[in-house]
Amino acid sequence: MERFKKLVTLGISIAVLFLFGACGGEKSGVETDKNEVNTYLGSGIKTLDISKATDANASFIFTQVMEGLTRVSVDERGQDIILPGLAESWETSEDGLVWTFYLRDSKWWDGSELTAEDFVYSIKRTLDPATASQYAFILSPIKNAMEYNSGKAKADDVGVAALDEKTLQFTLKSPTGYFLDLTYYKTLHPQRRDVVEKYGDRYGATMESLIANGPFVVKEWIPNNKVTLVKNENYWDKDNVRIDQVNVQVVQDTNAQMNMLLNGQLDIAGVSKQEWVKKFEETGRFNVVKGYTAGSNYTFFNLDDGIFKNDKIRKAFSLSITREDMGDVIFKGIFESAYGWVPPKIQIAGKEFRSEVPEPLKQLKDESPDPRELLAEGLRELGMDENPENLRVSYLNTGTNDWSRTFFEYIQQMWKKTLGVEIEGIFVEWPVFQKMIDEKDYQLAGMAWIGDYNDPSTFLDIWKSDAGIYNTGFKNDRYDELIEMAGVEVDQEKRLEYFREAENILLYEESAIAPSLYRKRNTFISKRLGGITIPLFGGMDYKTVYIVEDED
Amino acid sequence: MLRYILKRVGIMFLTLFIIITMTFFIIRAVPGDPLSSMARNLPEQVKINFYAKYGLDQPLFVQYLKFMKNLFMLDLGESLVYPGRSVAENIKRFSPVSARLGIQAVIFGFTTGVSFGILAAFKRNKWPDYVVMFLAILGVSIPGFVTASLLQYYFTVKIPLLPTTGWGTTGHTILPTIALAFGSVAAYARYMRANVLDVLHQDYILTARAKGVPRFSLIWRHVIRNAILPVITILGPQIAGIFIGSFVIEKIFSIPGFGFNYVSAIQNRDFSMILGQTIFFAALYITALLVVDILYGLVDPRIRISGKR
Amino acid sequence: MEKILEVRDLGISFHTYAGEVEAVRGVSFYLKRGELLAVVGESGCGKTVTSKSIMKLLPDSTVEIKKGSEVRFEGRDIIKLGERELEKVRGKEISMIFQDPMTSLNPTMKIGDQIGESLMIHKKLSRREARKKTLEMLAMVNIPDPEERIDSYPHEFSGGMRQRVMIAIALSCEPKILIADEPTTALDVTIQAQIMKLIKNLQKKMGTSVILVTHDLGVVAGSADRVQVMYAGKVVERGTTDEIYYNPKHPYTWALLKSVPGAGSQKKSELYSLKGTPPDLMNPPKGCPFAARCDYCMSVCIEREPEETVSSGTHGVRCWLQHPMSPEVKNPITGGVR
Amino acid sequence: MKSNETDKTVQLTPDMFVIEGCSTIGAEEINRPEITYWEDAWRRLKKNRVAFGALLLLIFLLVMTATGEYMGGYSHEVTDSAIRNMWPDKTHWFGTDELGRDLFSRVWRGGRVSMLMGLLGATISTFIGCIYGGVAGYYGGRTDNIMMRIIEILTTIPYLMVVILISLYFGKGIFPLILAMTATGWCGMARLVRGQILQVKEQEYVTAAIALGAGPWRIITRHLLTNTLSIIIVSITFDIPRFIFAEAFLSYIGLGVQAPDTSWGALASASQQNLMFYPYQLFFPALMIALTMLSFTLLGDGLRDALDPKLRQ
Repeated sequence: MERFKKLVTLGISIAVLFLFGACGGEKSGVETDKNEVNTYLGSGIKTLDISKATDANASFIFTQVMEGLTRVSVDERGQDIILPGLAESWETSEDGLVWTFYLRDSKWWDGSELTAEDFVYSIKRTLDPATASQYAFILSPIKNAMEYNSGKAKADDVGVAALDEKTLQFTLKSPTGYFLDLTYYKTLHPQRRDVVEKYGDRYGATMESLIANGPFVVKEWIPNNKVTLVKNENYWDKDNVRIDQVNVQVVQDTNAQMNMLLNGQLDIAGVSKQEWVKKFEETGRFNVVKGYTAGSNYTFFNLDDGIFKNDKIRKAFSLSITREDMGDVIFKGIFESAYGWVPPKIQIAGKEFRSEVPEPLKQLKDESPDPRELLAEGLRELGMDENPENLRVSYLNTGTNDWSRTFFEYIQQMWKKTLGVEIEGIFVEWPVFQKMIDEKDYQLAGMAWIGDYNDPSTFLDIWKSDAGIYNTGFKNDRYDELIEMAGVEVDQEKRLEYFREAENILLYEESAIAPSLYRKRNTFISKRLGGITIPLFGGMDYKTVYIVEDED
Repeated sequence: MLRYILKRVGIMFLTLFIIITMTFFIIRAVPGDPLSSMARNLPEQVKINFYAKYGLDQPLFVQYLKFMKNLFMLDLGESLVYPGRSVAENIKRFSPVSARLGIQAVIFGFTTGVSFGILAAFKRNKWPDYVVMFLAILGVSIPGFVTASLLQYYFTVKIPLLPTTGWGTTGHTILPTIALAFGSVAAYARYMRANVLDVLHQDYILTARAKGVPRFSLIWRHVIRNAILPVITILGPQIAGIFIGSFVIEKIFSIPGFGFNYVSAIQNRDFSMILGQTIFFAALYITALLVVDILYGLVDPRIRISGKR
Repeated sequence: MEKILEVRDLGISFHTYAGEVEAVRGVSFYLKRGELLAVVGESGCGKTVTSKSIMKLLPDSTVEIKKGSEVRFEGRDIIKLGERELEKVRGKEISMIFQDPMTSLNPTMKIGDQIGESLMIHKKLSRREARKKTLEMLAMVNIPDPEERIDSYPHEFSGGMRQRVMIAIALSCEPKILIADEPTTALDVTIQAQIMKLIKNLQKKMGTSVILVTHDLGVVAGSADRVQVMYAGKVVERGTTDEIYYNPKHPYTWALLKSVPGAGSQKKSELYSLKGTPPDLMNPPKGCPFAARCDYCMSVCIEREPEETVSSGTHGVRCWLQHPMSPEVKNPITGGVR
Repeated sequence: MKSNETDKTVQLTPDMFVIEGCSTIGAEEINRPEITYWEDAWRRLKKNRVAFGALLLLIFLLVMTATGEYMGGYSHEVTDSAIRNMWPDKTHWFGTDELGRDLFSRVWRGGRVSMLMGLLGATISTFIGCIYGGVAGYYGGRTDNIMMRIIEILTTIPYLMVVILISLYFGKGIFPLILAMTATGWCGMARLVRGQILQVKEQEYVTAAIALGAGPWRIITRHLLTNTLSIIIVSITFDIPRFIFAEAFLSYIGLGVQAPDTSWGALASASQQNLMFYPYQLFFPALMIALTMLSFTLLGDGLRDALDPKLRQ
């Protein structure tokens, strides 16, 4: 037995040594003296092919390694501003249909000259049906773009042309108020024909096939693991790029992100939990940047449902959402109550939409302070039992994690308390959710919408009856008309008015959807970093970031 | 023996064929397609172009034949969600990561588990037995994510010894290995304990003792060899499971492995990726089981392997 | 002949969920160099427990060896030996063959390795030497084609062959004592005789002392030098084979002899069958344990346990019938009186 | 010795030496009463204090899952934003969760589903696994080959897809839940049992039983399975927590418990993001799972000892 005991002990110690001993001499990446920034992505990048990229992770990389006609930044008031990028200047025709961009002299990373043709090629490639780009629709304001994408027009018909090496001209289908906001968007970045053709379908999928023209270049890309970016010496504005390297790790788990921010392996992270916020604040090592993310959480109704076809019932459900409490309990006090649909910071006519247009639901709330009464009225109109306790409705949830369950349990209790209604939860996987929405196999459903570009239309267009995005059964002729008018109107003030009315119809008159919260973020940034800008769209830009010298 | 193996390999291909066919039609019967991963509904034209590009607009059976034809030429196709990445390339990239982690975890789990089990059996109803049982219960009642999170917090934040997440150095593998093995140590230990107790009651152990076989050799040559068989049964699927990785552990430690990839392929409805990975996994799994069956014969000569059986 | 083994006042109890079972209650006997001692009795009489205790093979967890028990082998008390020392006795000095050859061999080891194992342990032979010796042993126990069978696994052998292997294992190190616990019980009759003959031959050849444990007096007849009959954890009669066969004195011995065809009872058609079952050793009777089944039971038998009456130097009986006060009884075997 | 004997002889009287034949005290009567296999097993189980304690613990857990919910005086579903994430105290014995619900009542409420699923899942998968593995191992050859290949097919087809199909075709409720849980859950047990059967079926008593004309069913259930009991029991004890967690996973795709109802698995996984700050939210459900498993492990060990013919004395 003695020998046996020894053997077991030996075995265990070998195992432990094997596990712990092997790690000597390796550093865990906590390096604070270098001119580098450590950041993360929440998941792997799907592709870095500009035409095919769809995910936010790719957008983040493009922000650092690419540059479009313009670059987005943030002004002193925290509003997004558009700065010249590759385009030194631009002009618009009277009717707002023709946009001409004058490019500065700039080079690709490999030293070759960047020309207007690179933009034309990129756009036409995205629109080519054979590319099957999922974001082709972003280019729909360009004349004949959608026609080419659906095979009804030829590539040459598309309203984009290189007038000369350095002059790029767009012809639009209709005056598009937000067109300039698309010019920094990833789908309007230039592409190199020779590189794309060399790699074919594998362009953007491997490190070798990448080509950059922005502040940084990709030095290393290990899919689902990490991306290393280094300063691009051929970038036209390289003198203003102050860091040498950005280390981007893929960190999927939120707790892991927090741990890494705490132990210094990350310099920056979004923090959405009050407990962590407190912990980070206590360390005194971080600056906090709070901001909106151009998104709203909402509940939507199936307007063809026997109960929710009644607008009073919809209003009752919408008004009885305890938005402040929900923001506090479910979203840790970070998200903000939404009584409107278009979130703050979205701009139109150089102004913030939300500060110009009061939130429609606030008015509704003032007029109908008792949602229970509204519900009873609605039920009476439908000839149903007025007692809300006899009403059972179902709520369709997506998401296969604990959070969606907690969220549902909250709103279930919320409506039980505020309206006295029983809510039954249905949980499905996202693709099944989509299917059930398409088939109108639901009563209530919960979602979030994140805008694509800085214009109210990115929020309001989707409820046009033929938009085909979400099948709610909402159809209002005036609403459709307003959206169409806003789409072709050049005068931004008028567009603002159209959108004001449209939002009023959507929320005040019809209550087709019930927004609950505006999404916000809470970013903790190490005090060693300066010059951080987090615009509403486009994501964090490391071009302007620098390492703060030790001042103490 | 050779005939037996050849026959089993033949059957293996038949089994694989059935698995592929069933998987192909099951994933198509489930709602959703690769565009679902977009988390938003896309305009109709985008969908049409996408389906046309990947042949998803064709009748299902035609797609099936096309897939089988390509498969026959050893072409697993291209990912539908990660444009430009071939399925084979993805497997080649991610499975070694999961494999390394898995092999470490199985070696660690198996050796410690089996040692613990033997220890518990010989010290039955004494404190080592209780400690092993306590660990076993802990290992199974505490979900993997808890072990992983705690290890991560204590060894990367409290005592910053190791990198928190990522992959690349040996240091990166230590915590995930322990977290991954934690539950299986318990299983191995409990099975081994039960078997050892069974074997200890066998007459041939008495014979061996009567021969004056020293304790150590008794345990090693007579007890363990006879007791380890059922543990090999659970080892087989575990070895195959190595390559498929663990979703939870890979997520918490952000390991670019097969497990996370497999689950996200399913969630994204990346048809070709699901199929490719299923084929890869199934082939490994079946091979592992074949190896286990052969191992059985080696460990226990009573179970003869022959072509006839 | 000197006494190679001496067991004194051996008491063994099993502790079970139900309580303490006194399996062996004060057994004393000896074994001389080169002799064959047969221990006879029904199952459950304690004979197997006794034989296992000689090598201290009983499980520690449930078995208690009573204080005062002694198993003296060449002067040493085996009961007091530690596991390390025991390992040097087992297989080398004393070895054992078990009842069931089907389960007594390790199924996952080649039989050659199982034989060679003891040689390598005790004789410190190299692998090659052990193999050579193993082949000799296989030949000695009459296994055909030893060269071929040495690499076989137990399941490839018949019962008789396996028992031969067991014997080869037991005798490989030329032990001083061989304990054969019902070595033939699980085998069919023709094989039984062969195995017994083999044991006997090898005993003569190697000069080994043998303790043959059996329930079958028939097996004993031709081979044993001395016999001791056990009942309910006690030795009820002991003597030379001739004494037991031709002058048995205990009613239990009579019953055993009457139930053996060809031995004791003259008429084969009248095989005797003993009624009832042995007493519950969890609660042993205070009198003679056989009283309840004894045709000659007297009230003293129930009240008090008989002491051993030694009639010649070798013949001892525990029975009240031997008491001067008891009535005279006709010996059903010899026809004699008392 | 000698003196002792003389001493005794003195008290002996001739009347004690009269042959009475087979004793008045019947031989049969002295013997222990005949006990059946199951009675004996039960008797020995009762004698085994640890196992009996485990049985009591299990009964306690069962009683608490039935009644514990009402003992603290709080509902398992009512949220209260004012008392979120409270550590255990006098009013909320297990603390509260992130919606301010009383964890004491939630833990016991959750125990209902978890206990049911753990037991039912383990029972069903053990039942199917034993029969399937038993048949495959017993018949061997082609039957075994085909049956094992079926298992391979079942275990390699993407499970999530199968579960989604089940939820689409059978909706929600107890039946689809059990179906989804056991669809592949029994395969491990079947493989384990088959491996054991292969090992024991070569033994002589099986041959003997076949020779005596026992049918395959009887041989598998009486001879083969009883001899693999210890492994089966260990496997069951591992199956129970496995199914408890499987239920939690299935509830994400709408199959498990319906909100606001809960289960131990769901409670445990909901606590993940709060682990660093409110470890008690994990502690209590995990403790219950551990206690359940502990009681089954100890009971299993006791049962094994009680049922194992080899240990029967």
